[in-house]
Order: sequence, then structure tokens, then C-alpha cells
Amino acid sequence: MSHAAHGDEFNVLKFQYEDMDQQNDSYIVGMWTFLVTEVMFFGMLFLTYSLYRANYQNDWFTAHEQLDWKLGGINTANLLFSSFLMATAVRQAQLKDRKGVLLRLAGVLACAFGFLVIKYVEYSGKYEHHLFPGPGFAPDVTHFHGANLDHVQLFFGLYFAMTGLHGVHVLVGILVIGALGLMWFKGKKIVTEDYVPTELVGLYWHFVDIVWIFLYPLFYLMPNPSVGSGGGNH
Amino acid sequence: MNWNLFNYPMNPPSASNFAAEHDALFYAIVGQALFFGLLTFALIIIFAFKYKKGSKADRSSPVYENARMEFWWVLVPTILGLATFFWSTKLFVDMRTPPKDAKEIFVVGKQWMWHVQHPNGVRENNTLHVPVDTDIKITMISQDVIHAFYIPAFRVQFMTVPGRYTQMWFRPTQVGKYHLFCNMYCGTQHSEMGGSVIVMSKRDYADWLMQHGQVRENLTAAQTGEKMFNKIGCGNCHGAQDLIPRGPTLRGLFGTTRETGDGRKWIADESYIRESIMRPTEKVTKGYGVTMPSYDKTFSEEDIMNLVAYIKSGANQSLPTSSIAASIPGIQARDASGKAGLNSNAMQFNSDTADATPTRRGNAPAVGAMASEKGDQQ
Amino acid sequence: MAKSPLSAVHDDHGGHHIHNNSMYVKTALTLAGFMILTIAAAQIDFGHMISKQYGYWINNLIAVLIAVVKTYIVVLYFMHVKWASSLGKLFALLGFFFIPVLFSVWTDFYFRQHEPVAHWYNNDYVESATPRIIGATDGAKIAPGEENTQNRIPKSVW
Amino acid sequence: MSTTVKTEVGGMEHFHTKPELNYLTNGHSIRSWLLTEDHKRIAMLYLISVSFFFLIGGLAAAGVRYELMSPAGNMMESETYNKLFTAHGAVMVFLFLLVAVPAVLGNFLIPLMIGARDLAFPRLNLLSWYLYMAAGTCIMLATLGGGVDTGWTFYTPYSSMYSNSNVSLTLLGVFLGGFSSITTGMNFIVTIHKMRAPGMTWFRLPLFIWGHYATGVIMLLGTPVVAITLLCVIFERTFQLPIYSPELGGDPVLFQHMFWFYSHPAVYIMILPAFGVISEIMTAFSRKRVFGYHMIAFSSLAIAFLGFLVWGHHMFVSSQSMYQSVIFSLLTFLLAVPSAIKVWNWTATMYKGNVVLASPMIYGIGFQGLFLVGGLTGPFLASYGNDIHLTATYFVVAHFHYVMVGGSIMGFLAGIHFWWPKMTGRLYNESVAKWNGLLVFVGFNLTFFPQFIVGWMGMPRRYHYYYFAPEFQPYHIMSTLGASFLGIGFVIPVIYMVHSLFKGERATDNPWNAHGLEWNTSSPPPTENFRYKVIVTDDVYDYDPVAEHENDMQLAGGKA
Repeated sequence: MSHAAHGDEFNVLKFQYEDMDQQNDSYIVGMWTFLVTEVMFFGMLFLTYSLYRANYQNDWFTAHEQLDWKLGGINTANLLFSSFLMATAVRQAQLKDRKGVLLRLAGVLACAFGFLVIKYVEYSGKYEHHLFPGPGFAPDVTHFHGANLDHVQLFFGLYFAMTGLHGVHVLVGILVIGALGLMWFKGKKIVTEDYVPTELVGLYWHFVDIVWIFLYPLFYLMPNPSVGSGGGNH
Repeated sequence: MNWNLFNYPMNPPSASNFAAEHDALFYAIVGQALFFGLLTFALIIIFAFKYKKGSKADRSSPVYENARMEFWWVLVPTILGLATFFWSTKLFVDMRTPPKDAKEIFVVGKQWMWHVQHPNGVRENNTLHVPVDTDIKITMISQDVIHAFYIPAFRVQFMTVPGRYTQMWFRPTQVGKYHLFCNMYCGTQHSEMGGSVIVMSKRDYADWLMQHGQVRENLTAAQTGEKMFNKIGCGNCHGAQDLIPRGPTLRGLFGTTRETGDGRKWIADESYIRESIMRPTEKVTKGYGVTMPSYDKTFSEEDIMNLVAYIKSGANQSLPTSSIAASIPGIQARDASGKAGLNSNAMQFNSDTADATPTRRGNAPAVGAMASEKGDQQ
Repeated sequence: MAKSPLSAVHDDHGGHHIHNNSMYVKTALTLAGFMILTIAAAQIDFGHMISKQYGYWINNLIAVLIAVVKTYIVVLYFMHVKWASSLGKLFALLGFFFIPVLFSVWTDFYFRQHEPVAHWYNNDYVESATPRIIGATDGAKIAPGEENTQNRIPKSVW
Repeated sequence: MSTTVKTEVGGMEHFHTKPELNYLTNGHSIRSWLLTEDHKRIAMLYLISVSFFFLIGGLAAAGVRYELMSPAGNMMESETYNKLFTAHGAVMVFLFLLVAVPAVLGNFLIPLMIGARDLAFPRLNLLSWYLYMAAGTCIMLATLGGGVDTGWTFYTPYSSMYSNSNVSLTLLGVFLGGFSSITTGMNFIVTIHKMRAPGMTWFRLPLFIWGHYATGVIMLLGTPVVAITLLCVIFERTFQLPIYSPELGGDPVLFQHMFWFYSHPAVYIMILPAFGVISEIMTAFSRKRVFGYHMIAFSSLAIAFLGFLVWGHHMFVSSQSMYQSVIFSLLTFLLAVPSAIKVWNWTATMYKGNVVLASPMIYGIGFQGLFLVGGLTGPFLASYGNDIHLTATYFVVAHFHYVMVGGSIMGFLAGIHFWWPKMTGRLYNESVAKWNGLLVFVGFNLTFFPQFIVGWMGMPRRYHYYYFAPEFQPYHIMSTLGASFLGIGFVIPVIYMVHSLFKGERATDNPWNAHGLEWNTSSPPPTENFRYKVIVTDDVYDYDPVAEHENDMQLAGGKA
């Protein structure tokens, strides 16, 4: 079990740990405990969402028609692909393939930026249509088929809160992945000697993907509660 | 030393039907707490000194784990806890289920006063007059932040929440004057949002309603509601019969089962009516279209309570042709003669609020609470 | 990448495998399949085939179930929980286990409608035919901190 | 005393501080303190900052108490009063109680007790202190720059739409403090799982560690919920993103659900570590293995888990569904059981022990007395029928002060007295400490017992004036009198503790003759905690009161 055989391990092993196994296990468990907090963090918002949506099903359906499910779908595919790239980047890190890792991390970053660009397009569209809640909330009434605009505002409140927080997580992800990529680029031992730091960033990024997996159908693909009308998307 | 300082009661007055049982429960738990508390603390002190280092106590065969003993430690508090739980829950369910024929009083909480409206339309601020030995149901709502309507002597308390009616009930048993508090922190003058509850004999209460009504205004809640009903022109769509296709009649509406277009059914209770005024698009009665505008932002909670009272009062009568006499004896007679009051200033209630506008002030304790309390001395 | 000599080698310590690329590709393809399934399922109105009133909940249920399955796949394969130690598995589960505890708040909102007290919780379930007349759309909303306490809800018009 | 096998380690010398240096003397620059990754130094940083915020919170409490002596208030306006009690609540809860025991004693002792060189993530630990200080700065800025008047519970819609005080800044502070709490919890959990010395099995862990493990779980699962909830209120205030707005159909009561989902378990963040401290002290000063080790350990976990299922008992009159209230009432009664187990197990620990009434033990017994009252007044509030009258009155105020001050702060004081020689290498004046323990106990009871009575009589909490109910006044006067004693009782330890730093006698490695890994290293410990490799071979708490007693008898006989 000992890693004493690796000569340069001391640079990577922190002084509080006995060996690399202990350190790596601690890192992985630590990351998961962090993700537990993230789950609860978003869980509260999903709870609020579910309560209000159950209450205002019809108004929210009308409000959700303002969202473009195609753009959301592109972003879903985008995040899925970046998640895949991240997973293979971890694999390349296990193989100590520096070039492979860098290539894939660059791909992940590109996807993340793409995600934010699409998000920006969506947000600015909402803003132009005065759909941002608050004093400037003045939507074109004809789009809402008589729905209660208060509830529409509530919908957009949660929409901006939840996708916004997710967006912040994507931003943090970009920073972290960028930092990781830089370390790989410079060939720092802390990342090249052991794949676990890359794995940790990967775990975070997959979690960001998971949040979107729920956000997408909940916000963009609502079924129509009204009788007899067709599917969820118009 | 001035022992008069301590010449104060150690428990609140008991003036409602709940007080006796509540106090019994309270003292039962006090008994449990005293028993276990004293026993345990005495043991701690006894052990601390008996087994003090160097004492000659017997220390042979010390015990480190004793499953049987610990089993009892788990079982006894569990059983006692469950017994207390069942008792308190029984009491609580009583407190939460108002009797059907209870007299309903409306309360609106706002920063920082209580508006009270009696069923015959008499209004008061920060005081609540109630007849003794009568079931009273309080239907409450808040106009701004969350408040709590708290009468310690009755052992009742419930929060008023904006956007939703809450209810509580009690039956006063002792004539007298008791504290009324707001018990949910609601802003700067939270501590002065309150006044008193005055429990009167039934006869005095009827008299008070008469006098008070003459001084203030002689419209019942339902009558004020009726006036508003006519003024807005609700009857244009909600006619006396289902002749006009725009809206169903409200005659005999209250308490019936309404069916919406999709086949779901609702009991037309206070909440249903309030919701229909505030958000008319939500539960459209079968056979009608969505034509009614929302009055969400146009009515104050008092207005809506009046409208609800009017529609409610027409449960067995025709609308909107007659004004409804209140159910309190002694008032009915006056109602007949006081019909002219229908034309009196309907802004009365709102002008009440104007003079209660909370203003920044110094330390002098002279806000609405005390002022109205003094004014309403029996 | 299968040409790499290490690709099939199992790392001894910590039980961390190096997996074939095909595993990741398969996982990604499965996820993509589920994504298309979600979008497709949202186009079809399952619910109203079954129940006229509450049928749309079936669509909701399907959407959430697919999301849960996708999460499960991501967690197991991309996040390597399938090969994690039992401790790792425990912590990976912990958050997801606690979500139902959090969601027990629902019981309150569900029970409220069965109260003798007037209720707040209702499904608003109507046909929206004509535009709603907007009496006072929040133009005059008071910013927090601007004006305190008074007249939050406009006074009666009379 | 052979709890460990000491093995000099070869090849690891470069980790070691020089023999004459300990963690306090290993670097004297400000930088070496502010950028330290040493858990012991971070604990000391926490100790200083926590004491500072305790002082601030205490001053606010003093203002509140003196103002309440007169029913019509003669010192300040209502607005000021509201800001003062909010400052007291927010500072005490978020900046003192939630961090005091875990971040000071937990940080210092967890690695020492399990035989590790540091916590698993030292840098995260430092970050947590900085987050905490940022939180403190925000809350202080908000408090001093105008104040907050929402009460520490920040109920919507008052906090989101009506209050025009510095709510957002305070909430930002609480939000940051939440992340400090989360990082601490993560650190504890990972450390306890992965960093135990060889031979330190789960059932050889001191109960202090069990308490902190349970605390960590709560921090991890609860804190994010309240963090995002409060963030939503910030959104609502600053960007007017409606989340709880009742005007738009949002539900303000949902905020209370989310707030108490964390804030009830948060009570256990405050009290579970104190339970751990008391378990250590009871066993060390009874010279006897704690009674029912497994029961206490598991009851900590049971409390942590059940604690998440009872939040609704704060909302019995908040118009939550009455069926839900019944469920919460039942669960709350069940939750009383594990707490009762602990108190009785501690009592039984003293039975046939060899009790040493040193100052930590005085505080420990004080803790037991106060926590008993706090715990036994819980059923009043758990039973719905009673709570409907008592909730939000001074009865509740007294109850949670008995639990939080009587429990958490007494536990904190007891722990500080117990481990002070280990932390600083100095001994404080023992007899002053003992008398002060008594003073705190008496002062505390004088302060808060009258509040039970006045609450039962119906005095609502957060009331500035009560001129309309003069019958409440004598109780408030008693309470204020007691608070003065209590205040003195909190100042005196600061004086003799600080005095001991300069003039105190040097402590030996194990001045209390207690068992446990932390007593096997030097006082103060070196930076790497142990100068040898730790291997645990013996059971936890292997005291032998009988043999010690016989030994004492022989010594006494020899003298005579």
C-alpha cells in the first residue's frame, strides 16, 4: 500500500496525512461532503419551486411559454457533452496524459462559455421583454392569455434565482477548471502526479450538470394542465 | 423592603373555556418537571459530595453499562411524553375546531393596530368586546406583515398571515378586562400593538353594540358589504337570478358546492369567495367564461371581509334586494329604523385607519392602544 | 485511447479503476438518449389520455423520473461512485437521502386544504380564454426601504 | 495512563518543530498567526474573535435588560430597542453560539484526541475563520451603521418588504457565516472518518468526538438550506425577485419552514459539542468511565437525525397545517428521550466514582443543573395545547436561554477551564474559578427563572413597553438584577484567564490527571501535535476509581 516507492511523492503529500491513500480518500470524501451541501442548497429552491408550481400550475404554464425550450435543449446537450469531456479528462489524468487532459479541459471550458453565452441570450431577451421581476416587470399582456401576472412574476423570480445560481456555479466551474488547466499546462506535480485533483474538479462539474438535468425539464418542458390541449411545447 | 412589589399574581387570569384544561395540563407538566428535575439534581449533588475524592463511601463494583437500567430510562420518559402528547393534542384539536354556530368576529392586523369588526358592523380598534359564555370565532387576516393575536387570559393565540384567513375560537367565561397582545414581532411599535379584551355580560354587550353603533356607524358588516356591492355594480353581472350569462347569481351561494368547468368541486366558504374576488380567473363556475376583473389590488382586507359577509348573509335569502339584519337580539329592531344609514359615509372604516397612522414619537406612552383602551372603559 | 498500455490496468490502491473510453462513450450516449426522451415525452400528453383533471401530473412525473435516472447514471459512472468505497457511497447518498426530509414540508401544504381553517393551497386549474383586465399592475410597487409600512395594499377606492 | 504506544518516528523529522518550541512559540509574527494552517492557532484566533463578539452581544443584552426594568422604557426609543435585541440575538446566535464550542474547542481538540497531526483540510480551516470574520464584519457594520430591526429570525414579509434597516448586509453576514460553518463541518467529518490514529476505533473515540461528528452532520445538511433561504430574502430586497412575497401569491410561512429546518437543528449545533465537553469532564473528574458510553454516542447521532424532523414545533401558531403540527409535536416528545438519557448517564457516572470538585467540574455540574431546567421546560413547548399560550412569550425566552446559555455557554466555560492548561500551558487561579462558577450559576438562575413566570403570565417577547401590564415589572427587575451578576460572572474569567497567561503557574502535561490522547502530548502541544507516532492500544476512559480510592486511602493513612 505504501507509496514510498514514488520518489517525488513528498511534494504532493500534505504533512497531516500518513500516505497518499489517506490523502486521496480524504479529498474524495471531502468533495462529496461539499456536494451534499450543494444538494441541500439547490434542494431548498426545488422545494419552493414545486410548492408554487403545484399551486399556480396554469399561470406558470403560460409563463413558461416565454422560455425557448430549444435554447435550453442546446444547453442541456452542451452540458452533457462537457460532462463527458470532463469524465474522459479524468481518465487521461489517470493515464498521466498531459496533452489529452489539456485538450479535453479546453473543450469543457469552451462548452461552459457556450452555455453562458446562450444563457446571456436568453436573459437579455427576458430583460428586453420586461420579464425581470421587480419594478420593471411590465410584460406584454397579450402573451399571457389571461394568466395572473403576479404568479407569472413569481415564476420568473424563481427562474432567475435558480438558473442564476446555476449560472454562478458554471462561472465558478470555469474558474476552477481554468486553474486546473493552468496547473496541467505548467506541469505542476500536485496535478500530474495524482489524478485526484482532476477528479475533484470533475465531481464538481458533474454536479453542475446534474442540477441542469433537473432545471431543464422543470422550467422549459412543462406539460399543459389545461384540458385537451396538446403537449407541453408550442 | 417593600414587599408590595411582589404582591403580584404568579399566573394569568383564567377567563375562557380552554383555561382550566390548559392550566391542568400545564401544572401536570410542571409536576413531571419538578419531580425529574429535583430528583436528578439532588442525585447529582448527593453523588458529588458522597463520592468526593477521599470520602469513605463504598466504591466497590462500579457499574459502567447497565442495559436494563438504560431501558427504563428510555421507556419512562417515552411513556410520560406520549401521555402528555395525547392530552395536549386533544386540547389542541379542540382549540383548532370552532363550533359551527360560533359568533364570528373579523380581525384585521396591520402595523400597528388591530381592527375588529363585529358581525353587525360595529368596529373598534385595539379592543375586543365579547359577550360572556358565547362561542366566538375570530377570523383574521393581516394587511402587511405577520402578526399574532394573543389573549393570555384565554390561552389562545394565532398568527395573522397576509393573503390568507386564519381562525381561532374561544368561549369567554369570566366578565372582565384582559390583555390583548400582538405576539409576533411586527416592527417598531410592536409592543404597543394591542389593547384589551373586554368580556361583558350578554345584556351589556347588546347595549354596548347599540351605543357604539350609534356613535360610530350603524351598518352591519353585511350592510357595508351590500353598499359596496351596489356601488361597484357587482349585481350587473351577478344578478338576482341566473339570467345574465356573465356571472352566476350570488343568492344562496354561501356554503353550496360549486363546480368549475373542468368538473372539480369546491365548497363556497369564506376563502373561496375571497379568492374569487381577488383571483376570479381561477375557479370559474361551470358554464361561465372568464370575464370578471380581479379586485386584487383595489380592495383592502376590510372591504373584502365586508363583501364576504354580505354574500354570506345571503345564504338563504335573495340578493341584492334586501339588507340583512344581524343575528344579535336587540340590534334587529334598530336596523329597521337605521336603514337611512345605508347612505351614510362608507369611508368610515378607512377614516378609522387614518387617525391610527403610526408616527414616530418620543418615549411618551400614548399610542392608539392606550387611547382606545381608555375610551372603551365600561 | 485503447492503444495506451495502461488502459486495461487496474490501479491497485484505493480501488480506482481506469476505465475504457467505451464506458464513458456509452454513458454519454445513454444520457443523450434520455435527454431526447425527456423532450419527446414533453411533446406528448400522456396524462390527459388517462385523467382529464390531474393528468398533467403524469407528464411531470415522467420528466422528474427521467431526470432522476440521468442523475443516477451520472453519479454512478461519471462520478465513479459505482467503484467508490462504502464511505464514498454513503456520502454520495446522504444529500439525496435528505432531500425527501426537506420535501416533507409538502405535508404542510398538502394538509392545509383539509383544515377546518380556510385554506391557501389550491390548484388553479382554469381555461384561460380572455385576457385578464389588469386593474393595477404593480407599477406602484414600493421598494424595500424606500417607504415604510404604510399603504402596502392600496386602500379601498371609496 | 498507557493510552498510547509512543514510537519515535524515523524519517519524519523535518515535520517536527524544535523540541523547545510549541505551537504558540513556533513563529511570533502577525503573519505567522494570520496565515497559519495550524488547527491550534486557528482555534486560538477563533477564541479571541468569539470572545469579542460575545462581548458585543453581551453589551446589547445589557441594554435590553436595563431598558426592561421600567415598563415604559426610559433609556431609548422602540426603534433602538428593537435594534438592540436583534443585535443581541444575531450576534449571539450566529457569531457566538454556533461557533464557540465547535470552532474553538473542536478545532483545537479533534486532531489531538484522535491522534492526528492536523485536521484533514487545514487551509479550508483557515478559510473558515476568514469567512467567519467576514460574517462578523458584515454583521458589525450593519449593526453599528444603523442597525437591523427584524429580530434574529428575519421573518418575511417584515424582513423582505417592510423593514428599512440594514437587513441585507446582516443576511449577507449570516450567509457567509453559514459557509464558515459548512467548511468547519466538512473538516470535522472528514477528519474523524479518515485521520484517526492506528488503533483508534470508533468505540475508542472520546464522546467529545462523537458530539462533534453529529454536529458536523447537522452543519453539512442544515446550513445550506438556511443560507439559500436568506439569500432569497436578499434577492427579494435588492433585486426584488419575488420568492416569499404574499402580494404575488408567495407564501411567507414557507420562509419560516426553511428557516427552522436549519435553525432547529442549529440548536443542536450549539448544544451537542457542549454535551461532548460535559461527557469528558464528568468522566475525568469522577475518575470513572462514563456510564453507558454507547448510549451517549448513539444518542448524539439520534439527536442529530431527529433534530431535522421537529422544526415545525416553532410554527405551531404560524398557521401551518394542524395535522403537521401534531406530527411535529409527537416527534418533539420523542426527541426529549435521547437528551434525558445523556443527563442520567452523566449522573450515573458520578455514582461510585471518585469525584474531584475542581473548577471544570463545578461548571460541569452547573451545566447539568441549568440544562435540566432547559430540557424539562421543553415538554411545555412541545405539547401543542400548552404551546399555543406559551409560544413567543418570555417562557420561550427563558427556555432557550436555559438551553443555550445554561447549556452551550456553561459547556464552553467548562471546556475552556478544563483544557486551558493544555491550550496555553498555564494554570489559572483555581479557587477564584470555582467561586465564579457558583456566581454564574446563581446569577443565571436569578436572570432567567423569573422569565418563566412572567412568560407564563403572558408577557410577549420582543416587547419594549409593558406599561399596560405593570404586574410584569417585578420579574423584570429580578431578571435585570440577575443579569448584572451574570455579566460580572462572565467578565471575571476573562480577567483570571488573561492574568494566568502572564503570571500563571506553568502547567504540567496532564494537570488534571485525565486520560485521553490530548493529555499525552506536551502542554502546549508542538505544532505537529505529537512528537512520536501514535498507536492506540487501550480503551477510552480507562479510569479505575477503586484503585485510585484505595491509593488515596493509603496516602491519607500514611500521613496520619
